[in-house]
Amino acid sequence: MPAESLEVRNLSAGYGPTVVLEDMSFSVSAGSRLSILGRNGMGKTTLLASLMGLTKRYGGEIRLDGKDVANLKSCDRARQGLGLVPQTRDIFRSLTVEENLLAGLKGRPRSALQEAYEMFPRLRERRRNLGWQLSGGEQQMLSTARTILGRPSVLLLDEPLEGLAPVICDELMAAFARLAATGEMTILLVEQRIESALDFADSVMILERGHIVWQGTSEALRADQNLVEQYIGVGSLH
Amino acid sequence: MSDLFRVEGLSKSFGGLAVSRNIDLAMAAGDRLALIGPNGAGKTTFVNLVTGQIRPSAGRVLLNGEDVTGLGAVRRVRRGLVRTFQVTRLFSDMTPEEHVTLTVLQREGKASRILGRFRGSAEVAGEVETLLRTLGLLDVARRKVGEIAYGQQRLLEIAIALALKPKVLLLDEPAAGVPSSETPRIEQALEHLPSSLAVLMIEHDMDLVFRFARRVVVLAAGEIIFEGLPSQVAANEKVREAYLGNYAHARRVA
Amino acid sequence: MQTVFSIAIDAFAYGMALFIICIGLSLTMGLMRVINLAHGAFAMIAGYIASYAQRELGTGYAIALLLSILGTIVISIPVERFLYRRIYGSPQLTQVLMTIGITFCVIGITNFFFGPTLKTIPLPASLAAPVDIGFRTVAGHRLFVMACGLVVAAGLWFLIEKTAFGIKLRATVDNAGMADALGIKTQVVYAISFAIALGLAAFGGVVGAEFLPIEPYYALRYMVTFLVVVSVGGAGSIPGALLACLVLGAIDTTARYLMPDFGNFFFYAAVIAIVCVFPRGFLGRAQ
Amino acid sequence: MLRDGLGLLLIIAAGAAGYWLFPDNLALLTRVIAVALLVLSIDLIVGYCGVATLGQATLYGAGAYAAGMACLRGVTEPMTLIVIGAAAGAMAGLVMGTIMLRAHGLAQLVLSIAIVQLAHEAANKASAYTGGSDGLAGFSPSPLFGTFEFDLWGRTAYLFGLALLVLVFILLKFVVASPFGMLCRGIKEDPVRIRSMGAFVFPVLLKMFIISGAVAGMGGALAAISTQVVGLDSVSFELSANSLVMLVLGGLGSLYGALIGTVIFMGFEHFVSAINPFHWMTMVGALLIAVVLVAPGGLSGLIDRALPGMRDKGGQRP
Amino acid sequence: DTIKVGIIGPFSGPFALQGKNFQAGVEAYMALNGKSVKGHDIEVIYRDLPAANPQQSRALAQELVVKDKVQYLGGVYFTPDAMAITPLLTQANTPLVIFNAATSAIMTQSPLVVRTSFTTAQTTTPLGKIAVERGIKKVITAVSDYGPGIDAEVAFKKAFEAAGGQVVESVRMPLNTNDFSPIMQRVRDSKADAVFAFLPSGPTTLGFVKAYNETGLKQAGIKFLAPGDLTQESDLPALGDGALGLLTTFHYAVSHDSPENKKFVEAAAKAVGGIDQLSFPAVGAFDGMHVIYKMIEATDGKQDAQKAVNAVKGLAWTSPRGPVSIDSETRHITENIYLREVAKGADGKTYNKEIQTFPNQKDPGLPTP
Ligand SMILES: Nc1ncnc2c1ncn2[C@@H]1O[C@H](COP(=O)(O)OP(=O)(O)OP(=O)(O)O)[C@@H](O)[C@H]1O
Ligand SMILES: Nc1ncnc2c1ncn2[C@@H]1O[C@H](COP(=O)(O)OP(=O)(O)OP(=O)(O)O)[C@@H](O)[C@H]1O
Ligand SMILES: [Mg+2]
Ligand SMILES: [Mg+2]
Repeated sequence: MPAESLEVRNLSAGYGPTVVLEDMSFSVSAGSRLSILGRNGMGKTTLLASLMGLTKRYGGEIRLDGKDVANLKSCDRARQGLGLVPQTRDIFRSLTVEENLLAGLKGRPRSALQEAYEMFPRLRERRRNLGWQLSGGEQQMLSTARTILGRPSVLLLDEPLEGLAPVICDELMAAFARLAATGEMTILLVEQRIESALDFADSVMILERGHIVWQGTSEALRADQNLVEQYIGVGSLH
Repeated sequence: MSDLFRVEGLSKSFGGLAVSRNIDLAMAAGDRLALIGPNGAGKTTFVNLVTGQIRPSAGRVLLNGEDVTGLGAVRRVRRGLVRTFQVTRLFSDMTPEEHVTLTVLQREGKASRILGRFRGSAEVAGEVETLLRTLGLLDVARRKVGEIAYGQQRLLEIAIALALKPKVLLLDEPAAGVPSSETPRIEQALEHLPSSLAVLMIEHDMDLVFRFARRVVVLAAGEIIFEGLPSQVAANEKVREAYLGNYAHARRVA
Repeated sequence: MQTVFSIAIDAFAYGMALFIICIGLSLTMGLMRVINLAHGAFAMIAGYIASYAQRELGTGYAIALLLSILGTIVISIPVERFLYRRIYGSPQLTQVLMTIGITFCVIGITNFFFGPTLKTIPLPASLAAPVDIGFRTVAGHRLFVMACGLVVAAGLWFLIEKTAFGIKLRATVDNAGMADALGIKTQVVYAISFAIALGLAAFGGVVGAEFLPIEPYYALRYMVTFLVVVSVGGAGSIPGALLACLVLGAIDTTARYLMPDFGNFFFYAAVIAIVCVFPRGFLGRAQ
Repeated sequence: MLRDGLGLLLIIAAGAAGYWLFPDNLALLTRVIAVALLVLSIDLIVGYCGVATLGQATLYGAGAYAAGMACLRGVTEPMTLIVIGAAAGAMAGLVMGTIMLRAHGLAQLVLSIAIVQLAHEAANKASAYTGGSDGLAGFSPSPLFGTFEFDLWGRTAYLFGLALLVLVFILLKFVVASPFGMLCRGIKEDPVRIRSMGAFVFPVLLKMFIISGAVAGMGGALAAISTQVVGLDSVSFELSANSLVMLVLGGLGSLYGALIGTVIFMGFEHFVSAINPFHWMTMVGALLIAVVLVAPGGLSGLIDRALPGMRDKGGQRP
Repeated sequence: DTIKVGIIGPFSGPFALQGKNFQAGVEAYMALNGKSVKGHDIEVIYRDLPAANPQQSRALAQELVVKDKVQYLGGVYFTPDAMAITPLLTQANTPLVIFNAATSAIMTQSPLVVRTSFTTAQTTTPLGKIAVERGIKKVITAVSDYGPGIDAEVAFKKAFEAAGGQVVESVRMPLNTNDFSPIMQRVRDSKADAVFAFLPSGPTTLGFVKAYNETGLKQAGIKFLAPGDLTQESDLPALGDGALGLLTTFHYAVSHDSPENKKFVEAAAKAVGGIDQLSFPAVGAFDGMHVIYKMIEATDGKQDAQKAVNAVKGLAWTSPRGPVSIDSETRHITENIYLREVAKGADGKTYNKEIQTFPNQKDPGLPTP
C-alpha cells in the first residue's frame, strides 16, 4: 500500500466524560513526516490514540486519502492503513516474540518476519521468549517491529525511542526516514527528544492543552528559540 | 572509603541465557553512579537481583557491610535499599497524595495500624506536601493516578522512593517518558538528596546521564565492560560500538 | 492387581469425561478471561436437545449429538452478542454476577418447559454393549469417551498453539485494544472462540451424560467440580486440563474405592495440596 | 466524617423503618442482618484486599456452630455467644487465611472452595457434635439482659441484630479508613509495589482475614441465636457463593455496597418467591443480568452517581 | 370466614419436583373434598424453601404465622427445616403437619407435630426380613453419607441381623459422588449376595443404578435392595430398563390398586401436570390435608393447636396407600409397607409392582409404648 494523506477536521476526543482534544484540525500529505511536540499531558498520546480509534470521539472527521474513517472501529482503521506504535508498547505479554510479530502481519506471508529481524537483530535472538520476559528496550523494539510489519500507509509513532540505547535510536530514526522516503508511509511522530524529532520531520506541530498552538517547518522552529522555550521548555535545544 | 553498598560476583541466568555474569560493583555514601548499556544488557535484572525481586544464581549483596543476599525484598527495603520501576507500578485508583502518605506511614512503621485516621498527623501531611511540591505534583495531588499523564506518573514513582528515605537508591530509567522539559525536575529532586545517599541510575537519556553521574558503569551482555568517569566514556571504543553510537561524536560531550 | 487395573480404567474414563466437559471452560476462563459459570448450563441445554431429538424426533445418537452441538451454538449466538460481549474484559466478579444470572435464568426456563425430571440420552447399541477387555468388561461408551477426550485434546491444542487463529485469539485476550489496532477483528475472534467453547460444552454434556446426568440443576450441581478441575489444571492450558482431569479423576476414584466414607476429604485435600505446590495450577499460563 | 455520620443515620433509620413497616417479617429481617454481616466480612477481603473467596461461609459456620454448641453446653447469655462466635470465626479466619494466602487468583478461589467443602464435610461427619445433616438443634439462648426473650415475633432478635450490625459497621468504618485499610487497598492493586515500599503483605492480609472472620462469626452466632438451630447450609458453598453475589450486586469495596446488595438481593428473592414460589429463580437471574448491564460496578455505583456527595471515601471502587 | 394453611416446601431448586408433588397432593385433596370445612373456607399459602436452610425455614414459618395469620403449618421436606420450626409452635399456637421430613427425632421436639409421611427406618425395616427370606445371607450396605442414609443403614442392619443375616460391609458415600464404579468394585470385592442402597432421589440414584448394571453386578446375580425412595415413579423413566427387578420397600406406589388410589392418582396427576411426575410426597400431602381438615372440624375454626392435635390422635382412615392411623402416643403415622419390584407394564413403561404387604408398621425409631 503506498503512503496516504491524512486530514483531520474539527476532531474532539477524550476519555469518558473528559474531553482532552478540542476541535483540532490539521493535515499531512502523503509520504510526509510530521513531528508532534508538546509538554507532558498536553494530549499527544490522546491524539494518536484517537486517530487509531482507541478513545472516545465527540466529533470531527478523520480522512485517509479523502475517505472518512472516523466512524470505523479501530480494526477497520488498521485495515484501511493506519498503524500505531503506542507509548505504553502494549506488547502481548503472554505471547512469544515471534507470535507477537505474527499477530501484526495483517495477512502477509510468514516470511515477512525476516524484515523485523533485520531491523532488530536482538528480536531474532529472543524470538522464543514470552513478551513479559523482555527488557524494556526489547519491548519497544517489538512493538515498533510489529506495527511496521503490517505495512501501514500512515504510521503513528508514540515516543518510539523511549528506553532505547542511543546506538539504536539513530539507526531507528534512519530506518523511519527510509520508510517515508520510499513513499510507502506517511509518518506522524511524537517524540520527547526534540533534536531527533526535528531532524526527522519536515513539518512540526506543537500541542498545548489539547489545541494546536503552532505549526510549521522544523527549520522555522529551530530558528525561533523563544517559541521552543514557551511551549516545550527551557534548554531543550542545544 | 568504606562501601555503603557492594555486590560481589553476582550472576544470574534464565534458562541458557546468562543475563548477569559475575558482576562486582561498590558504591560509597554520596556516590552518583550511572549504569548504562544496550537494551537487554541486564540492567533491570541487576536491579531486581540487588533488591531481591529475583534470586541470584551466585554472588552476594552487601549493605553497610551486612550480607543481605538471603533477605527478602521487604527486609532490604527496610534496610534502605530502594528502587523505582522501569514501567510504572502505581495504584491507579489512588491519588498521588495517598501514595506518598502511605509510603511515609509505612516508613515510620505506622502503616498497619487499625486505629487512627489515614491523614492523621500534620507532620506527615507536611512531609508529603513538600515531596509532592519538589516533584511538581502538587496540582494533581488529589487526582486519581490512572487519570494523570504518564510523565507525571514517572515523577510520582520517584517521590515514593524518596519518601522511603533510602540509603541506596536505584532508579530504573526515571526519565523514560518524561519530556526533556521536565527532566530538570528530576535532576532537581536528585540534587536535593542528602549527600549520605548513594544513587544508582539506569538511563538511556545521555544528556541526563552526563549531567547527573560522577561515575559511569557500562554493562553489555551481562558483563561490566567499562567503569570510569563520564568524561572517559565517550572515548571508549567498546562502549561507543556497543552503546553510544553516533551520540559520542554528535553531541558536546567528550 | 486386577482391582488396580480395574480402578485405573474407571479413573481414566471418568477423568476423560470431565475433561471433555471442562476443556471448553478452560478455554473461556484461561484464554478469553471470562469466568463463565454458565458453562454447565450450555452443556445441559445440549443434553436436552439431544434427548429431545432422540426421543421425540427419533434420530440416532450421532445425529442427535450433531444437532445438539449446532443447536447450542445457535442458541449461544444471541446470548454472546447481547450479554457476554458486555463483560469481556470486565472485572472477574462482574462476570461472575452476569454468568450466575444467566445460569439461574437457564435453570428456571428449562424447569418451566421441560420439568424437573432427569432426561436420558439413550445410547446406540454399539456403545451401550459391554466390551470385554480381557480382565473385565467395560461399558462401550466409556471407551468412546476416552477416545473422544484424546481427539478433542489433540485437536484443540493444535488449533490454539499452532494456527494463525490461535495467535489472534491469544493476542486479543492479552490486550484487546492493541489487537484491534493491529487490524485483528477482535469481536469476530471472540465470537468464534466462544462458539467453539460452547460447542465443546455441548459435546461434553452429551457424551458425558452417562456420568453427569442431564437435569435442570446440572449447571449448579457440577459448577464446583468444573471450576476446581479447570483451575487445578491451570486455566487455558490444554495439557494442564488433561493432567488435572486424570489426576483428580484418579484420586477421586481411588479414594472412593479405598475409603468411600472420606472420599471428598481426599479429593479436596488433594486439591489444596496441589494448589499449594502449583499456585498457578499444573500448567497455568502466566497472567 | 460528616458523610459517615449521615450514612450511619441512614442505616439506623432504615433499620427502624424495617421494624415499624414490616413488624411481621422480623425473622426475615434478622436473617438479612446475619447475612449482611457475612457479606460485610467478604467485602473486607474481596473488596478491600482483592483476595477472591468462595468459601466465606466457613467462617460464618464456625461462628454459628461455636455459638450453638456453647449454648447447648450451658453458656446461654446472648452477648457472650456473640463473642464466642466472633472468636471462633477469627480462629477459622486465621487458619483459612494461612492456607489461602499461599496462592493467587483462580487458584486462591479454588482453595477457598476446597476449604469450605472440607469444612462442610467435617461438620457432616462430626454429627455427634454438630448434629450432622439433621442440624444442631435443641438449644435456647437466655433472654437478653435477663428480660427480653428470643420469641416467635423476633423483636428482640431483630433489635439485637440491628444494634450489632451498627456497632460492627462503625468499627469497620474505622478499620477501612485507617492506614491499615489503605495498605490493604494498595495490596489489592499491586502487592509487588507494596513490598517495594517495605511492607510485608502476608501479615497484613492475615490480619484482615482474622477481622473478617470475627465479623462473619458474629453473623453466624446471630443466626444461631435467633433461629436456635444450625444447619449444614451455614458452612456451604452455596451460602458462600450467594453472599459473594450479593456483595458484587451491591458494589465491591464499599461497606454500603455490602449492605445494599444484601438487602436488595434477599428482599427481591423473598418478594418474588412469595409471588411465584415456582419460578422465582428466572427472575433473580434476570435481576443479576440487568444489574450488570445497567450498573456494572454494582448498585452502590448507581447511588454514587445519583448523589455524588454521599460517596464512601474509605473505599472507592475501581 | 377463611382459615389459612401455610405449606413450606421445595417449590424450586433441585428438589422442585417433590415440592410440586406437595402441591399436587394438597390440590387433589381439595378437589375431591371441597375447599371448605363446616363452612370455613380454606386458603392454602405456599412458601418456597428450595434446599435445607433452617434459618430461612424459621423465617418463613414466622412470617406465615405472624403476618399471614395461618392457623396450620404443613409441608417441610427436610429434617433441619422442621427442627427450626418446632420451637415456635407452642407460642404460635399452631400445629405442624409434616408431609415428608423423615427423621424420627422431629416428633419429640414438640407435642404439636403430627406426621403423615413415613420415616426411613419404618420403610426400611421390613426389607431385612425379606432379604433373609429370599435366601440372602451376606449384604453390603452403600448409603449416601447424610441423615436419612445413615437412618436407612442402621435400620436395615438391625432388621437384617435380627433376622439372621450378616452385613459384611457398610459403605457411606459422599452426597456429591458422580462416578459410582469404584463403589461397585467394592461391592464386587465384598463377595456379598446383595447390596442395600440408599441415595437421595435424582441424578445420583440414576448414576448408582447405571453403574450397578454396567459393571456387571446385575449379571453376576448380586441383588439390589433399597427403600422405595430410590425407585420413585418420577425417576423410573430415566432409569429405564436398567431398573427392572430392583426390590424396594415403601409405603406407597402410584400403581397401588384401590379405589381410593385411583381417585387420588387421577386428581393428583392433573394437578402435578402428568402422571409421570407423580410421586410419594403427594400422598403425604394428601393425607396431611386430611389431618388438617379433621383438625379444623374438631376446633370449628378456632385457633387451638393442642385441641386440634388431640383430635387427630388415634385417627384412622383409608388413604390412597391403604389403611393408616395416627399413633396417639407418637403422633406418627402407622401404615402398611409394601415390597415392590420394578416391572414392565402393558404400556411398555416400568412401574413399581407391589408383591407383598407388611401391615400396620409403626416407626421403629420411636419408643413404642
Ligand atoms: N485514561 C484517561 N482518563 C482520563 N484522563 C486521561 C486519561 N489518559 C490521559 N488523560 C488526560 O489526558 C491529558 C492528555 O494526556 P496524554 O497522555 O495525551 O498526554 P501526552 O501529551 O501524551 O503526555 P506525555 O508526554 O506524558 O506522554 C492529560 O491531562 C491526562 O491527564
Ligand atoms: N524471566 C526471564 N526469562 C527469560 N529471559 C529474561 C527474563 N527476564 C529478563 N530476561 C532477558 O534478560 C535480558 C536482560 O533483561 P533486562 O531487563 O535486565 O535488560 P535491560 O538491561 O534492563 O534492558 P533495557 O535497557 O532494554 O531495559 C533480556 O534479553 C531479557 O529478554
Ligand atoms: Mg504520551
Ligand atoms: Mg531495563
